[in-house]
Amino acid sequence: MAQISNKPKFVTKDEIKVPPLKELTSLREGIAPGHRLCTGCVAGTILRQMFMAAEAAGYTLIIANATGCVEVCTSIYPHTSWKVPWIHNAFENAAATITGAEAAYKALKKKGLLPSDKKVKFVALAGDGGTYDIGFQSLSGAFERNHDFIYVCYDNEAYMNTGIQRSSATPRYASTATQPAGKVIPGKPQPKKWMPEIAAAHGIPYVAQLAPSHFNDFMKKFIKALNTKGPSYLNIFCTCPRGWRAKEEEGILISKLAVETNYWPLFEVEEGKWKINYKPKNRKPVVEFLKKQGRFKHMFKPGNEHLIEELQRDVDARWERLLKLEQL
Amino acid sequence: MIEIRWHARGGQGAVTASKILASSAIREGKYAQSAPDYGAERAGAPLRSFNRVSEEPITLHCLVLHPDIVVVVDPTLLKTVPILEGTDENAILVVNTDKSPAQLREYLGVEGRKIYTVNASQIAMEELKKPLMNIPMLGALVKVIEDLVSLESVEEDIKATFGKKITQELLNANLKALDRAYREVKGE
Amino acid sequence: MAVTIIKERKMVPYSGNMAAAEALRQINPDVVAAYPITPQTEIMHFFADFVANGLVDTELMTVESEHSALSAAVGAAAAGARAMTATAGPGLALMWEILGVASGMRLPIVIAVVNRALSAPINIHGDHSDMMGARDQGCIMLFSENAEEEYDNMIQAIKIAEDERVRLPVMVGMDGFIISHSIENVSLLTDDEVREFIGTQKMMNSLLDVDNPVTHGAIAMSDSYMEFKRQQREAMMNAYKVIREVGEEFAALRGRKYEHIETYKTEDAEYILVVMGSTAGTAKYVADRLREKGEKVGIIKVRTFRPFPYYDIADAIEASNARAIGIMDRAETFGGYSGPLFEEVCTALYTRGKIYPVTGIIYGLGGRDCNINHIEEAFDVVKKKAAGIEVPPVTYLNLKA
Amino acid sequence: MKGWKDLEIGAVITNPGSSAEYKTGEWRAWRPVFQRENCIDCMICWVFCPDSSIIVEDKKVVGIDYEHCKGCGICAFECPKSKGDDESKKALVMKPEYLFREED
Repeated sequence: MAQISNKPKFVTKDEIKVPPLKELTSLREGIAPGHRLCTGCVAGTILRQMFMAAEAAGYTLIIANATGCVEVCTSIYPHTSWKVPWIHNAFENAAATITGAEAAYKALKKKGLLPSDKKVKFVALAGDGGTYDIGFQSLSGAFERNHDFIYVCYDNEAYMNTGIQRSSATPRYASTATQPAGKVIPGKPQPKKWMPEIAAAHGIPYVAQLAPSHFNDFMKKFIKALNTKGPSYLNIFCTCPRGWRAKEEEGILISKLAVETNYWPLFEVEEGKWKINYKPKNRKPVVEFLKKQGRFKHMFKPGNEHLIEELQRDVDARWERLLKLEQL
Repeated sequence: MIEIRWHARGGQGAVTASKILASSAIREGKYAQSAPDYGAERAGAPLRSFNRVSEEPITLHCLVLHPDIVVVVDPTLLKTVPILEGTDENAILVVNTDKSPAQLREYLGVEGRKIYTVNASQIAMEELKKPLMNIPMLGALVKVIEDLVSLESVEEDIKATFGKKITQELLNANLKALDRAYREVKGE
Repeated sequence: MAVTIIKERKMVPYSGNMAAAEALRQINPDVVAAYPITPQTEIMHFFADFVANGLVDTELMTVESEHSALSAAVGAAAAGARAMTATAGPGLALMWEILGVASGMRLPIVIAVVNRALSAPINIHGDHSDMMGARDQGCIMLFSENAEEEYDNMIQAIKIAEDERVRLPVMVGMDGFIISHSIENVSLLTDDEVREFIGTQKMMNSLLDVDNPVTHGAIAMSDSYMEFKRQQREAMMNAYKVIREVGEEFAALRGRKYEHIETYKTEDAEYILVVMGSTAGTAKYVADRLREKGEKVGIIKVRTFRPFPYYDIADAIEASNARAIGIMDRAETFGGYSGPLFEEVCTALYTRGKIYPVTGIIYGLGGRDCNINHIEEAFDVVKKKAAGIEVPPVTYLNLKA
Repeated sequence: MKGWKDLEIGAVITNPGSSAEYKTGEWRAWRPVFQRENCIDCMICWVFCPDSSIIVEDKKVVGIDYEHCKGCGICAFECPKSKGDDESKKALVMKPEYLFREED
């Protein structure tokens, strides 16, 4: 009889130790330079940290990349930046594509036709547009089917590849090309979609929110996802200097501020159990995060103080909810 | 080639009976088709299903327009759907009714054509305890048209089709209903 | 349908859907990803039974949309697996974007298409609008006349798709309900025969080969995009040869040859109908009847729509005594002259430098019956055209006036 | 670029990491200048560099890959030894690229 039980299972709860940075420098880089990501694009950093974790844990990643900045910038024929197997299919189907490859892995393994016996992990990689919006259905289906893969969303909070249009990941009042701050409407009226909780609601074994500024936490979570059997969802903060109108050198600083202001809390959900990984002792006001970015510039005009207050309330409400979730 | 048109209501099993007929004929080395006229297959809605049986390969892929045989599974359809449509004087009607062939001829005002009747509803209720008149009607049809398929082939096919899906008891009841209609069908 | 293995050849009463499912079982693909849509659903019901009973090794992915079904098949095929899917009408329309991805990435995915009309109005019945709408997406397209051809075409499709000269997705179409849901005689090959015929896939550029990592689906700028399209054209031209070779190889096994077109009594025919799918059978029947009355009529059935067999069609017509030709489309090209088949047949003739009186005939949309009378009507139109009597550019058969 | 008959079918790329042949260093407006004597090899610059352009050998930072460094300045900005105004004490200093290009 073939396997019956398909229940998601998180296989390891062992304390994960990320080797010190110096040790990591001797490992293979998974992505080559020469990619065309913008100067200061933190997606490049995210990819490198992903591979550092994978190499440290002994996994080779097999990646399906949704259409987006990373996809476009890393695979311009005849060059590829990828040193691992990689596929781009379309915008909205990274999850379906990678789970097809994962199903192929299972089938070919059964038939003894696998070309390599190395430890592999399947990864769907997409921006917020490919995750929160157009790829949402494919992502949800793949989670429900319980494939063994990691879904990585590098969330730069808008459609940057196509010219900074709003997505459902764009925060309230950010100015984008399709919801610009004008005289009547002050940027995006709606708050950011709360994707991690939606992912967690699928009952998948592991969900986490990461920021590249907190690289130790980042790599620890990535290794956890690697060791998880079943689907994981990783929501990663990704500064976009161009789209956010931020300084190229401040990408990591903004990532730190996002965490320190509770704009981007670091948490994880292990088999349904929520845990905040970092609670800032002296939480900074969100204005510290906003003022570094041109997309929020209009909020600082006299008379717009209430916009900042409202965004602060969004951030506080999210934090309160996280604290409650942690108590569950 | 013999062409057959079934008239029934959704849920009475006419599509299945039509499939069993084709299947039995193919089992005997003949060529056959069974094509339901899908679209109105909701329970209770009038539906049609078609059969072709031949000693030669059949290439036709269209509705049966001029049936040699019309099978009416549900007596309430006699006056609500054009059961005689496309039939000529030589056509054969096999009808589920408590009427005799002569009574039915008068009731329908039909001239020509051979009429056979069987009380399939009664047989179904007695044997199957449900108004599933498909199998009895198949039994009657097999009797009426001698060269179509043998009763044994149909029995074999019913066993193959239903065998694993229903209880032995119900299978036996179906076979009995088939056999009773085979014996009880009457012609003019 | 019985869940069993086939050790001896036999004749079975199968619907088109059963035949497709049986072919799938014998092929034993690595990955099948599908989403339910009428009238394709049954294929997956039957196949799921095979999976549930351990008759295949397949990973069956019951995905959340046709878009994901084909996307997953792309992932699986790029991983080196034999990947297949099945769909119909609107489902194929939802796959549309990925059809071009699959063909552009040169992935040998086989897609069983139960041909269904497109909305609106919504209609679940058979016509060719779905595959015709997808005809420029770079997939090979075969149409089946009956359940047995569906079975035979599915088996050949694997071999055609995987041929190194081709490496393209193949769609195998059958008319919704008319074939998919009708029981007919189907002669089955044994499991061993099918498996030996298709052989084991040769993996190319597998995503699972981590020692030789490849990048699939790169972005090609205007400095190379056109070259890849030219390659696809070449692959289609190769497919023309490969389909013929596979058809000949299949003939050795099956005893029946499959060619791009099938001519029926065209040698001395003065009036010819060109037709695809299940109606070809009805047309042959009518041709026989009219021949009995002394009328010189013939039928050309098109089996391969992509790559389109221009030479075969021009040859067949040239070899006949055709005075006029009616080209029957079970799909519209609104705003075009007639249907897609019409355009292709005209191209075949024009490029041969042959001008015949031709007339467009549109029939069977949304499952509208096309019976003996309608084929006769179509021949009448062709005869009029031959006689120089004016007929409309396009005749709609069996249309309520 | 090759002609259509010679390209890999389906635009598959079989030389992993080949983008390194593309020199994004051309884009640079600002150049990180590495001053080894002030470096403590904490690897902060290395872990944050989006372009894999911090060259590390035997766990020591040895320089910058100017062929690929786009000059974003994250390395110098994050470097714990490059705060303040005294350039001579910094491990990484951002300088306008034209200063170096003119020398070429």
